[in-house]
Amino acid sequence: MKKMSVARKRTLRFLIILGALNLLALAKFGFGNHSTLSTTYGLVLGHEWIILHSVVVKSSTGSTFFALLGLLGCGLGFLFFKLNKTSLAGISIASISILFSFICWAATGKFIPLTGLLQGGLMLAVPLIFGSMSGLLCERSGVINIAIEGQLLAGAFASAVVASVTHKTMLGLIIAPIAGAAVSVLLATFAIKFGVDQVILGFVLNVLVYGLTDFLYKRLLIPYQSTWNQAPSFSQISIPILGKIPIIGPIFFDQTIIVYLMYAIVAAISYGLFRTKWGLRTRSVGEHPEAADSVGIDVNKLRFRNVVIAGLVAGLGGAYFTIGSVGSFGKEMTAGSGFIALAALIFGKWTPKGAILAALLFGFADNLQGTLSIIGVSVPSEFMLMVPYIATIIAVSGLIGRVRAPAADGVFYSRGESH
Amino acid sequence: MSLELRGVTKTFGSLVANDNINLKVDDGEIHAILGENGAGKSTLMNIVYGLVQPDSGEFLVDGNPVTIHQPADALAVGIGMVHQHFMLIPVFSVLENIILGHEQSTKIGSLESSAAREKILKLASEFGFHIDPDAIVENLSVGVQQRVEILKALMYDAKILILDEPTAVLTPQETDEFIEIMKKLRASGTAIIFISHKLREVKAVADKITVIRQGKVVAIADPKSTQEELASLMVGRPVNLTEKKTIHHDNAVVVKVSELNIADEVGRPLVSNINFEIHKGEILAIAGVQGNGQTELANAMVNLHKNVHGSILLDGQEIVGLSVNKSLHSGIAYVPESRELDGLIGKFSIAENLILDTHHEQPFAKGIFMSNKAVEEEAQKKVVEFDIRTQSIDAPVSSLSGGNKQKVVLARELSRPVRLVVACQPTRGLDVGAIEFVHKRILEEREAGRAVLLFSTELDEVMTLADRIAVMYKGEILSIVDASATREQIGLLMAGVKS
Amino acid sequence: MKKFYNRIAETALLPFLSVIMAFVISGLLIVFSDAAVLKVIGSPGKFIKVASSTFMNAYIALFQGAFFDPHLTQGHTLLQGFYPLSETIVTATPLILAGLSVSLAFQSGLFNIGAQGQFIFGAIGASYVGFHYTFSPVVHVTLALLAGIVLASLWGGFVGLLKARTGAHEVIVTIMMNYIAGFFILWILKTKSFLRPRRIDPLAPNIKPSAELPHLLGSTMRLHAGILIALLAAVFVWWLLNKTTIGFQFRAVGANASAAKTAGISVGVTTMLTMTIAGALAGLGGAVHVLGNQYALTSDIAGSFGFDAITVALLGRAKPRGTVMAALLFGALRTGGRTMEANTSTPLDIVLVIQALIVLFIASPALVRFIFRIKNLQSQGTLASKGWNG
Amino acid sequence: SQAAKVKACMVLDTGGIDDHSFNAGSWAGMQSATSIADVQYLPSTSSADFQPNIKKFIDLKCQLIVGVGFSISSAIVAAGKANPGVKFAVVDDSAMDCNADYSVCNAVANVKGLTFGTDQAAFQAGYLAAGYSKSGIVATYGGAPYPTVTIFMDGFAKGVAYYNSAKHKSVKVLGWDPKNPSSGTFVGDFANMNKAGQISSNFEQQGADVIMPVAGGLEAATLSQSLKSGKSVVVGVDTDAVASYPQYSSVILTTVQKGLGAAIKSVIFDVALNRFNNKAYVGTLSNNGVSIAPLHDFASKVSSRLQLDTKIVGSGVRSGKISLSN
Ligand SMILES: Nc1ncnc2c1ncn2[C@@H]1O[C@H](COP(=O)(O)OP(=O)(O)OP(=O)(O)O)[C@@H](O)[C@H]1O
Ligand SMILES: Nc1ncnc2c1ncn2[C@@H]1O[C@H](COP(=O)(O)OP(=O)(O)OP(=O)(O)O)[C@@H](O)[C@H]1O
Ligand SMILES: [Mg+2]
Ligand SMILES: [Mg+2]
Repeated sequence: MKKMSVARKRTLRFLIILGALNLLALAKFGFGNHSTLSTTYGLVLGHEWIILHSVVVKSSTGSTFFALLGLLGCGLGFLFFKLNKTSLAGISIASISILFSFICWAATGKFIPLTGLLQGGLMLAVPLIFGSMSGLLCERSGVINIAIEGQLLAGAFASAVVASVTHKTMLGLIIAPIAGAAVSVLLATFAIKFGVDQVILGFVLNVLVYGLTDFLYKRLLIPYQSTWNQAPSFSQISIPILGKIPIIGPIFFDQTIIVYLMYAIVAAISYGLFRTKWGLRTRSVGEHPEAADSVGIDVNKLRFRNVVIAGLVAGLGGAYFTIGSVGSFGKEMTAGSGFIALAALIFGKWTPKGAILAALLFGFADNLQGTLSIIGVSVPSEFMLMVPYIATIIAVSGLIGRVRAPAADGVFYSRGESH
Repeated sequence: MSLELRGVTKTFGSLVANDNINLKVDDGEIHAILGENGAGKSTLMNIVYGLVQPDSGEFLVDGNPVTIHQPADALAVGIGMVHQHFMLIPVFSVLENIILGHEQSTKIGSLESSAAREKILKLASEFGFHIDPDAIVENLSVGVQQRVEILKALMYDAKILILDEPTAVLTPQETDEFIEIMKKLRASGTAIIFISHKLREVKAVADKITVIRQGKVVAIADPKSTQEELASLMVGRPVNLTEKKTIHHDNAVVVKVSELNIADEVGRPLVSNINFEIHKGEILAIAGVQGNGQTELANAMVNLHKNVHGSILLDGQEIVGLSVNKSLHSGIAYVPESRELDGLIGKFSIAENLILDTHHEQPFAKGIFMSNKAVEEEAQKKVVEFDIRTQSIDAPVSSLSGGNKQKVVLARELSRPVRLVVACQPTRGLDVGAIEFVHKRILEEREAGRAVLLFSTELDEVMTLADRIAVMYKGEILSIVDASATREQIGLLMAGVKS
Repeated sequence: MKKFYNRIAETALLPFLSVIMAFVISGLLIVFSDAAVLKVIGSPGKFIKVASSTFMNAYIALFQGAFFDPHLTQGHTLLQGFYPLSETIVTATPLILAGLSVSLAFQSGLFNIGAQGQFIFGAIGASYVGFHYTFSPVVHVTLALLAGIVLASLWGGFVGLLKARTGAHEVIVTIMMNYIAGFFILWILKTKSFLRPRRIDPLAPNIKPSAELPHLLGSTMRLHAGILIALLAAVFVWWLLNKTTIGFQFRAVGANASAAKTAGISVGVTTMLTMTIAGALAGLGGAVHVLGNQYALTSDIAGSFGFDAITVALLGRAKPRGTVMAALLFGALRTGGRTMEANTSTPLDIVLVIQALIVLFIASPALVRFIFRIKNLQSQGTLASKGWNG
Repeated sequence: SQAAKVKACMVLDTGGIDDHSFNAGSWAGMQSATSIADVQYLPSTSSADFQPNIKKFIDLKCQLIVGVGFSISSAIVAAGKANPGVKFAVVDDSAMDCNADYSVCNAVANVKGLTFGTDQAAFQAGYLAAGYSKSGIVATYGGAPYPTVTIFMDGFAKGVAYYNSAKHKSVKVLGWDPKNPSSGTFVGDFANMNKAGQISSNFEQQGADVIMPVAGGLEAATLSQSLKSGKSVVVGVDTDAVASYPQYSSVILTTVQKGLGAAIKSVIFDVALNRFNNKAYVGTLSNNGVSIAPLHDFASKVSSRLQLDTKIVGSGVRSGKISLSN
């Protein structure tokens, strides 16, 4: 007990808090819940094969069950903690249980479309995932990317304009990555060639893209809306068989082409970064550029290329806002997604898996907030809207604490000038 | 293969790092380059390896001119290099570090490393290394890391191997093994350029010695010359290699460390069960190969480390758990391992650096108001007292040379009332003159009745200064021996062998 | 004397060239997105005429709108012609304060993206004390300002506390806190204590006249005492950073946290204090904005001041004087942009482009050097932030 | 030839000219008067821009200055008092000049307030929606919880309630409960299309088949979602959605129209013809200041019985027989 490290203390503290919360949930949502009504969880969303249409649980029974499950999770976590193993599984069970215990209580007599809740979370996470993948590619190569927001916005703008003018969504899909890459070229040129501080640079590039799109939007897109800003958009394609799998199908396999592209990109990056020559080299220039240079890797060329690829990815993500959903462009429509994506990347400790999970977590929190407000939870709407942001702060400060970025992230490399 | 350099010149601003250097290394020769810190040895080698562009000069390999603009060019003509500062990626495995830059891919684009793995194991056994290709480099001791560096250079059949201070982090025994490896390589026809400060080693292995001073080749020396001769060639004046010391016997215990344990963020032990005492007027040196817990122990002495358990009594008072500021002010002078990273604020002026620790006290501050005058007066005084060579006390500290930077740190740390001096690698990277100065100051503190805890990886320094020597290995003190112990005894302890 | 001028010329050259380049590039954008210009793009003669007049008109309007407009002197005193300048300063005032907040944090090695949220809390505090209580003028203004400062410094200090205690990176936390502050003001404006009697619009009552900051040039100009507060704050920040132990610690931690820690400076305490004072400065910005000319709290009271403040601080290289100058420049661009839009229908969003380009060019002297082939172009040392590991 | 044109200028609220809401609607009104007026607008990035924008227009010698939104009201009132020679109007506020504690408020001679009882039209739309809904569930959401937004949601929900009591049905409203006005479903801003689309989809999953978004341009997200899913139809707000989004006409049930354009146009004409008055204008169903739009594509899909009932409800509100106050 006495010789406990900071990280272990944090884990223990977290377990204790979770335990207390689950006890509270048990008391308030479980035993304190005298409602005789039930909560219905809908499992069917679209045209998937139906095994079970919905699950109906008595509100108090559900809450009690989940609170107990949560306590079990805490116990499990504590057991593993004592055995000096990771308590992550226990913590996850406990956290999710609290949530469900709460939902059972809050949604007394209401309907929770479980599949839809998850699918919506994914949909809200899509641009965040694209954005965080862009950040990942840059930062793993040693270039800080604060300009994700700008890359997304540029992609959204360009795809809407091109798809409007040509009436072809495909052309919009092609131009979006190029627009994102254009922002990247600026980022790469100034950061890698001229050694400008990358945090400042990224921030300024966002301002630049905001300014450019606002300006052109007002000057061209509003006055000549029918030609410049009335883009067609993609519709969902259900993948045969896969799309029919209950729960999974509608969540993952009834999406637009942009989402399918996202799966491919995520897979390619996760694989490429850790299994290929390119990935090994990319990580090496992000960790220790001198070492990479000393074995004959052209550090700055690789960085430049990766930053541009990152722009392509984020640009494509930008298309999700326009031709991926409504078609037309709206002023500053990315609404800060790039910054949330950045937070997801950091929260995910610069790993593809972590970043995606963080993005999904945010998307889920955001959508849960929406769903709860629809079924009518009597919390002022403003506070409900804060939920995803508060959740992020709690997660960042309670769970992960100090982070370790790639060692050379943000460090300008010029041969012979360092050390 | 032979390598010849002609007229290599390199300047950094007004500093001439290499001045028209000519050098010829023959087939199967071990060519040592000797020179004090900052003489320009690494710069020259980095130029050969393509990491630094020379202002002028040409290279000939086997008599044919070659152009080297980047490391890839050097690798292509068969030049391999083990760098003074590790060129290993800490978070990569040994295998990943070795194949980096020479990767093979399968048809589907994934890394193919089985051939490399085999070759690593074969080479390692050939030279008697024990290396796990899948170990993560940051978890390896520096000695093993050094081997990885060497393997990296050997993997791709370097014909000319540059070794820039490869023995700096090795134990004496490891160094001996390493010398054997060099000899084996020589026998197989590899030309080696060997850089070292350590005259013993150079004498033991070199076929030819080139001495560089202030960027110029000042002599081609015979390996049979005496150490004193070589040293004075390096420095340009006669030097006295050993300090005098007078033995003190005073029984009062100043510091008593008992059952000290230090853990990292996730609770893994870094340092365990440390017990020692230091008396008034005594120097206890902590020797050991870098990375065996010395840094953590040193940090713990002033509460810079968080997860510390146990007791440190300073004149009977417990200091574990105090703030850093309180620890320093309870009478500890602390010279950190890295003066650039932890000792000084490069952007700050010399004057400001001299009061980092006392800026909030009289006479430098009244309340929150700082007094520029007092700060300047203090700086003027210290610059004279410690012979800090600078044009102005307002110059940023980053503009000073290494030795003068260290003097600033010393001047600051010794300006408080001191009972214990904790000095970590106080002469690392300093030249002979600066080393003399630092040693003199440390001995003066001892004369004045202070306890000194000296951390050093330089065995020579430890042997010269210490009254007693504690050797650390894997976070523990293996043994505390008398100053009369032999190099061999200490060397064995450093390698973890408890007699 | 000659030397002095030379030095000024040298140090001013980079900013000057950067501004010129930013204006030229934005000018091209204005020209080539103009319908009238695009119409005549086929005939070079006409094109040049139309294009150059579009270009000139836009920038003349920008200048008139920012500094001096001769039309305004007609039938009035010459002073009225400087009305735009007064507006420029009014716009710059909250920007200076919020910019100082970001600059101060920068000096201490923190990237404070949270000026927006801190600004909001400053405005809330000042507004509440301003409309809810009655005091004699000087007291009232002081208390209202203080209320804003206190609320905002708590809001900002919380970020410092989180960073010091848990290591949560301030960039993420401040981004999230901005959203939260935005929703919070929306909520509080609907509470009884902030609604105007018998109204439901999210609009707080006007502050009492006793809480208003006095106007400096009579009632025809909106120039108010806030600029004096802002300039004082700039002097304060300079003094704090350079003349006090606290500022010494801030700079030490900012320049090399690890060395500062080794010398006994508590990085955690410094971080908390920095964010608290940074919060106070941005909050003062919000308070001055409310008490100076807004009088009533609205949900968008902060506009984009908190974000512009970051650009301002970057342009001012996180130095108090630089921040003041940068804020005045941005104030001029914003104010002039209005006249540009009104007179020539050039969307004032182009101002954002100009701002971004200026910062970009100043941050990369190498590029400017390369373009203008000037070898010894002086750069005042570019600002360097700390990456994620800092 | 005609006499010189009136110079009419408009200061926008922070939503911008493209908000598909009151800014756009007011500006459309300005543009419809170009036969007699030279019109111009200035955008505002925050409330800090209101005063200087108004001043700019005074300097440019505008004869009529229109401010959009309740938050510009006090700035317009102050300008009005300082510039008696210029005419002013405010959209969405009664533009009264109040004393310090807001106990006494008076109109200013040269300032006209234009307000709209949008809840009346929304009431009618709520009734229509409730009658049209097959699932018995309808929904509404807002961009942010501003009163100008929630008044639509409120009227809509009350219209549904009226339908329920009149027809003994129990159609549910999601997203807004007049009895609990502090909560409700909101996007959080007027820019996040992604979230707006998701909210619409969530409504559909809850079974809603009529959705009324009160979120400016985010309406497009709901329209797009409805068109793709085929599960719901949309009630637009402000200006006839069929005109703004012809491509989505197949899912636009109707629109709760706010007659901003007409009101502003008439103020411009008043100024041109020298008959400006400061009498507060309140758009109601009676004076056609608010209304529900024609059913367009849905004229044939909505039973004539319901169409008739909806009209009757409208006249009930108009005549005061049906009260919205509770
Ligand atoms: N990139 C650089 N920029 C400026 N000066 C440099 C640079 N690299 C080296 N120097 C300077 O050149 C000189 C020679 O340095 P070099 O590293 O070659 O010395 P060395 O002989 O290898 O010393 P050591 O024994 O400490 O390794 C030193 O004064 C050093 O400070
Ligand atoms: N990276 C660098 N950039 C610019 N100048 C440098 C750099 N490194 C060293 N110098 C300059 O080179 C000179 C020599 O530095 P160096 O640290 O090598 O000194 P030194 O010869 O080792 O002296 P000392 O004996 O004091 O250690 C100093 O004046 C220093 O300012
Ligand atoms: Mg040196
Ligand atoms: Mg060297």
